[in-house]
Amino acid sequence: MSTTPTLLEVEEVGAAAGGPPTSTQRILTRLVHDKAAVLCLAFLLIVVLMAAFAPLITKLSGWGPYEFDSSAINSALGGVPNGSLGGISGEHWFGVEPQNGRDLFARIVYGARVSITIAISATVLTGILGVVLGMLAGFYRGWVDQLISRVMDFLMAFPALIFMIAILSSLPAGNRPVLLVVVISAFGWPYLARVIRGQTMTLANREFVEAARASGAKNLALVFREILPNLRSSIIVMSTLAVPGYIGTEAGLSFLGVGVTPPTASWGQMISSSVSWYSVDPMFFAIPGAFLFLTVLSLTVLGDKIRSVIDAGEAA
Amino acid sequence: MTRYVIGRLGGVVVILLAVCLFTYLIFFKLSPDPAVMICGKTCTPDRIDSIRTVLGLNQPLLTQFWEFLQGIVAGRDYGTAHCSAPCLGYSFQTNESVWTMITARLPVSITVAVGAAILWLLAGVAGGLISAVRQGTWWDRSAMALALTGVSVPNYVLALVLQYLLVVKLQVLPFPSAPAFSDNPGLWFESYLMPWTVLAIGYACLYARLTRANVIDTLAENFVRTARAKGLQRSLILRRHALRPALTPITTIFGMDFAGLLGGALITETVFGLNGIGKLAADSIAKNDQPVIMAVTLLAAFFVVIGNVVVDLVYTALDPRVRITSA
Amino acid sequence: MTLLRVRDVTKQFITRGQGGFLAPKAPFTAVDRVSFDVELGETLAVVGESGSGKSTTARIAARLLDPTSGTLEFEDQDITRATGKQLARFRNDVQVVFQDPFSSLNPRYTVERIVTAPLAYQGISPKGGGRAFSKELMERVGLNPDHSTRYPSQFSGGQAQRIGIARALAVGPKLVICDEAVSALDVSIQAQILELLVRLQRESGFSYIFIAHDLAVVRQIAQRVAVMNKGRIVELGSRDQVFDRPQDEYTKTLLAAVPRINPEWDRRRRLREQERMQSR
Amino acid sequence: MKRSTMLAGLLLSGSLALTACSGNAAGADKTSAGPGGQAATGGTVQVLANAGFSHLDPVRGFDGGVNNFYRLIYRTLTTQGAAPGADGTKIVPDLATDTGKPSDGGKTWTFTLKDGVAFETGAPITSADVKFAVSRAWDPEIGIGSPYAKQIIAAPASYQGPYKSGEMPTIETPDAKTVVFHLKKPYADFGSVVAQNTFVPVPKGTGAGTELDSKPIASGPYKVSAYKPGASLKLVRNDKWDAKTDSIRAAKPDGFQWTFGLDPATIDERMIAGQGTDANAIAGTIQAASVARIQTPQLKQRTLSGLGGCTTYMGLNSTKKPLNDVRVRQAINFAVNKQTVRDAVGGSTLADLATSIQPPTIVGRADYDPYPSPDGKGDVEAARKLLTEAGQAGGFTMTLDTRAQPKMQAMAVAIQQALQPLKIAVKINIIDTSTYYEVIGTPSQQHDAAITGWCPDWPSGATFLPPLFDGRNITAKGNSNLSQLNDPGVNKTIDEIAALKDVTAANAAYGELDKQIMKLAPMVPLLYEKVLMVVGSNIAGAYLHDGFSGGIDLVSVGLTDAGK
Amino acid sequence: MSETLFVVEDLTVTLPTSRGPVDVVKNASFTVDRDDTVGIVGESGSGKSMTSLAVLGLLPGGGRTTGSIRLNGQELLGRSEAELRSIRGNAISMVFQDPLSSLNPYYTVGLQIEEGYRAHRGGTRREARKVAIEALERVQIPDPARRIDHYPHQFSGGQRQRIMIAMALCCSPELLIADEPTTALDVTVQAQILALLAELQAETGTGLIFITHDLAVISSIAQRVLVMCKGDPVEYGTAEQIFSDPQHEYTRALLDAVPRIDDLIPAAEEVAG
Repeated sequence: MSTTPTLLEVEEVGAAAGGPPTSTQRILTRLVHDKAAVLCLAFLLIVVLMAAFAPLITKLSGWGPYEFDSSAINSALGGVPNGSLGGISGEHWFGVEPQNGRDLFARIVYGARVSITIAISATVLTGILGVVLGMLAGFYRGWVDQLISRVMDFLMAFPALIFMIAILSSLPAGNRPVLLVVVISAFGWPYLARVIRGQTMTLANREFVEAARASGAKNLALVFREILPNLRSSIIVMSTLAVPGYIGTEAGLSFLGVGVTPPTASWGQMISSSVSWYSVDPMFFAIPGAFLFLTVLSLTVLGDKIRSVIDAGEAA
Repeated sequence: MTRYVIGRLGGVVVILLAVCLFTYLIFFKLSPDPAVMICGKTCTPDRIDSIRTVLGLNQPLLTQFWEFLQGIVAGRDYGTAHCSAPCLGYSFQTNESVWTMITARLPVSITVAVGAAILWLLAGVAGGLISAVRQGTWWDRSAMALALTGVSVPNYVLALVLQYLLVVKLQVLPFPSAPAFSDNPGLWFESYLMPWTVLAIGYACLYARLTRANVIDTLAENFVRTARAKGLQRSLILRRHALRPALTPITTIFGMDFAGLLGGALITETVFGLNGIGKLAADSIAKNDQPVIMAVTLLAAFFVVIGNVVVDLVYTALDPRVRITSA
Repeated sequence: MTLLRVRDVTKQFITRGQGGFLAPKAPFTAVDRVSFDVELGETLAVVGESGSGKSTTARIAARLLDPTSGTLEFEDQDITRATGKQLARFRNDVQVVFQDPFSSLNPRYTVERIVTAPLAYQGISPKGGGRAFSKELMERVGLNPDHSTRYPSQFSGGQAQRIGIARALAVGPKLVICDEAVSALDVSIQAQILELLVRLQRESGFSYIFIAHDLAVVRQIAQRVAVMNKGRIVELGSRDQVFDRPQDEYTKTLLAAVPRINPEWDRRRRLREQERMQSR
Repeated sequence: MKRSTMLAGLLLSGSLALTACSGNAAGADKTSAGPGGQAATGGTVQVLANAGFSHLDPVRGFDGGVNNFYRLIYRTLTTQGAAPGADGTKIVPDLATDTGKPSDGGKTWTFTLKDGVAFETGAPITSADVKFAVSRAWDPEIGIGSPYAKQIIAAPASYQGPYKSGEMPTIETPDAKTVVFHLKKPYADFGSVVAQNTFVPVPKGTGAGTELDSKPIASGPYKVSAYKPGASLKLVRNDKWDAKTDSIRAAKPDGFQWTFGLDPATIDERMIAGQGTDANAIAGTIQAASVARIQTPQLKQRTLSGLGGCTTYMGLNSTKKPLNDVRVRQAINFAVNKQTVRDAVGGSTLADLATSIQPPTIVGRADYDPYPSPDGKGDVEAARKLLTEAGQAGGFTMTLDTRAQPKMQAMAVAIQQALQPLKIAVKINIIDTSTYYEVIGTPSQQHDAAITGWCPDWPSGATFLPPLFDGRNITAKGNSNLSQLNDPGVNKTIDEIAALKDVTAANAAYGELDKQIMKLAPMVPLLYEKVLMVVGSNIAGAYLHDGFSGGIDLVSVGLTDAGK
Repeated sequence: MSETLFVVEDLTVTLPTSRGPVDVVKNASFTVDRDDTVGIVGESGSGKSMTSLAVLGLLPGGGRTTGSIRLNGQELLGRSEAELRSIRGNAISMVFQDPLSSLNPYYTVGLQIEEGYRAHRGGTRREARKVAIEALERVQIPDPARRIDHYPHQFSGGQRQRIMIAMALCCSPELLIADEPTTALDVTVQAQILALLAELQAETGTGLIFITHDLAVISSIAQRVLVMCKGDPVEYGTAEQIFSDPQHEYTRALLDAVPRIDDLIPAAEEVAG
């Protein structure tokens, strides 16, 4: 057998069969080459910058998010903004809020802060809960799985929206954003955990886990050092898709009046207060509505692109 | 099979009990004293006490819970009045039987859910199928871009936009109300058209994407290659070999989504002012009407859990592999 | 010296249908009273068709599964239920090479991380640092040591299997259990890996339990062969005894079913081959 | 005694909320002529509403929403007039032949029923039915509506209504037509009390439990033909009602059709569009957002407007630091920008700025402004001066309770904004609508300030100032003295006015008491909210009734063209 | 000895990949006679499966084929999809490697056999069912009349492959292409399937292209052998010639690498040493 001709070694010395596993670098490189993704990234960048530098930006624009401008509205007509298009002017770039003349631009900017902070916090919390519990259920099986799965069943059987509203409206206002994050995450994690659980089960059957066990790895090491890195793609994809979901949920809850409390601005709350005004002052509805929609859309598109990049990477 | 069904139903009861207990505890922990709320504006401590006695609020929480459960199964007495099974109590706000309130509103929610479901199934599956078959074409790409957009529109935003455009500006549709079909079929249809559309769009887009992905995956299956190698017509391959495996998992998702909707499309019903379960939920929450909140939550959970079982059974019927092993 | 002693090991799996706690339970015996010994430095092959229980046996021997009954002794110590330090020591002495080279390597880790993982898990720091240690190991299994920072997916199947072998060697084991270690490979690669396995054994003197379904491969590498069928060992003996003078009916059927290259043609080819070698 | 706005939707502000006040507001100033006209007989009036009726059982229901409606199906011993302006709040006989005959120094009141009055069942209405109906007010489960009967009429302490305690011993029915009430103490205005819902006759022996809430027994011109709570209610003519016995109710239409649970914005849209049957529709006050849209001449013609008769105010808890310092409270009174508060509820069309505690509809009210500022925009300088005096120049933090309702929240935000220059940080505490009054009415739970409203049941200070500021009325639960003001001077004046026999003098005295209280600044009067309605183009005979917080008088409204 | 049934000449298959088009089969040529079995052998990635798929125009999306494929002298390349369809499963049938995934799990095996028959022969379901039962009987599925209504997962691996064969043979094809039909099977089952194929071929005279990586299997079944390596047809000849006197270095290396079950000859190592 020592005479094995070199021809048979072609494969052995040949070009690598595949590249390294999908790295963040690679995802980014791919995204940058996608026009739609770049557009989404650009928009999101603007929103994030807006959120991050809200105080600075409103200093430039001249109006704070809570400042009333009675001169911008017509008290005799129920408080409609003066001028066309909801009072858009050099003074108020996006017009003003009816009935109090607060600057819509400032409120959009500050609203971005709230929406994004809540959505990202909820995503992180859901992520931690979903990943850890999902992995434990999928890895340990048996009663751990039974317990976690039943809790998941239970939470998923719950009419989450009804319950979220009910809880939020009965709880004292307290720290609403934190409450929102907790409530959203409490009902959100099972959906991630279910996927993670399934993948963990598959991964736990993969031989590298057994190999690690044979190498002397303890259970927790198997879960967190062997399996977790392999869930990275799913976690990235699900998180990117969760953020828009949670932005939507937060906006929805604020829309239903149980979200952040006034005077704090959030996009959902702005849309909610614009409901009665939509035929008189469509801009009041259109501006926060457009921001919400575009943000959710951008994140969704981006999540979708990342997914396809990762899928392609995994398939290769 | 029977054993399987019984086992599943047992699980259903357990989950519903848990939902029930959890809801009960949460609302009695968080909510203000219902006796005070019933008592109203001109309240005296004596009256509160007597109301508490009638409602059994002076008993330990678990006893109350037990009586609540008994009420559902066997009916119960409130003071002098008897409430026959299934007894979900009386609204603190209107004194109406909660069961009556729910049965009165269920048809609206069902109409909304069924109409929307038909719409999104047709649109979603058809769209996804065409996209899958024409994968990579202009049609496919624009349909999928549209689907992403559709998934991203919050439904209340869409509802308001539609209402503004179609009802206020163009006046092609009436303001949504919930007329009976028998009274005026035309108006019935026009009234529900917007709620259906709003509710359906998100799902339709999701289903289009799902269907497309599933069909594409299925078309890559070995058995489709076998079918081609047998010389079958393309349409037959698509219809018989690709569609059924591709759609079977969608049945599961559909069942769950639909069951979720039967418990009330809260936002859509609220925005359009349709008196369904979802609006009942919103209203009762606003008024802290605990018996109604309890009932609505339970009902919605019931639909979801039962939906789960039905889906599993249907899946068992649809997928022969599962069918035999569970028998 | 007997390295591993397996006595009356039985493994039952409880399979549950759907329906939660009401579902009927059905015990399924995957391994049925299996006993064998592994001597130091020898290669014991376990052959059988799919479902014969050979992989389960391998996993029990590696303490990846716990037997329902029976005992395992390693170096005269009962390790059937060993935990903690004792298990750690066992893990240090017994390593496994798996069937699917890609599935058995964590795709998220570099070769260096993979081959040093056994040490890391056991809290041992590799001699001369991870990089040098892994390069040395890679060299030993015939891999380009410069590739130590690559990921598994950048290697071919045969190379990946070499990584798996390198990992097994990292802790200096006394027993290596190869679970269908060459089954997924093309025949040419298979030959190379077999050659590598033989060479490593010669160099380090450890034992193999070689699980395979391919009798021809087994014949190449094993000193002793255990034939399994339906969870039992139906025949256990030296290689030549089992292959040339099978006692059990099943073994005979199995052997008869193996496709063979026309022996006459093969003989002629060999002769020609020899001539060619000599004329060189 | 009622708070101005009860149960408004959590999700969307209730457009009927403002009308949810009872009380006989007198002398409304600006009731526009609007769609008066002559109503034809026949047709069905459509009513579009956001919130449903609380109760159909007259002894349970007690809010502006039902009070007005009850007159369509129920009759009381006396009732308010049916006319715009002050005539509307005049008490006139209804089932009774007169407004009651007092005796025993006003401690005993005798009423005689008219002939020919009957229930929808055809059974004649007897004094026993009236007695039975009134005695239901003592039932702890049922008698949750108007409290006046229980407060004024003498009864055994243990009496618990007819279903539990049997017949009421203190109301006499010497014959089928006569009913005699014995009061705890003389009550000069008892003729107004018997106009309360409690005095709607109920056939003896009926109405246990929630029976009447779903199936009321009509005595008025209409009866309920179909009722889906929270969804719809249909009234048809009660043929047992005899118009000859009723000088109040025009009852022109053949029926009424309520649609509940409509989104306020949708109601406005429909009313403005006025298509189809919506031409025959009436609804509640429009939303602020719709004000700008009803400025066309055509729509102005269909618009009704008037004061609601309530005061919206911010109570300042005088027991909390630093609000226990009168100067701080006064400073806040100076500082609040009432303009922005008004804009928050919809601007000048929907509210007037409040300066005193009592609204303009109260007889004897003095028009004055103790804490003036230019255009009501707040006088920050004056406020700062007072705060400096009080040693609070550095500002402080206070918690403002408000309801989980957009309008109330908007008002809170406006106040928060107005106090910001004084470095007073207002923390807005949003409380669920259903528990709001429970929380702020519990002194141990209420915070520094709360926004709420008050509507009088009487067009005088008697149902306004004592309940809000009598320090001896502070209770551990259900407290309405939000400032927890317990001022000996105020208490003394309240007692002095109560002793006055002359109603006019008393009213004038209440006007002075208003000033006396406002010196202590226990509250910030914010707004007198107004009613602004659009009716369908085919609506006739519609006017705002001062007795029903500016709601359209339902017994007078009708259609111009009954055939449409 | 027997007439030429099927000719492949200069077959080149090009597949699009992310790195541009790749020739997965380069200029392959071979001939199948009636009653004849041609083995195509090669390691993974040698292009042997692509060759078989190209024959029936079943290449995955975007695959191009050049050269010539002739059945009974008739050119197949460049035929319309409809024409190809009438050939697939009719004149030329295929049996695939993994019988489980190659059968649709949602339908009974009966239906899956019947539909192929009816696509080409028409007829009623009843007739087709009769044919299907007969076909199952021919591949020695016990109790075919009952088993016809079972689903694929209810059969064992070997039985599934028999069903695949029954399906392929129900229209009496002139040429059968078996692509690694025994690779997924246990060695004893493999022996049975090979025996069955041989038996059926003897019965029907069908030409057979047998694709495998297993030289030992080829040696026992094929009359002629095409050895492929990375798309290149490195050697083509009679089985005897390939196995006893391989010309190409690759073939020789391959034959050397095959482990022998019969220790008739000492291991190469010893010979060399």
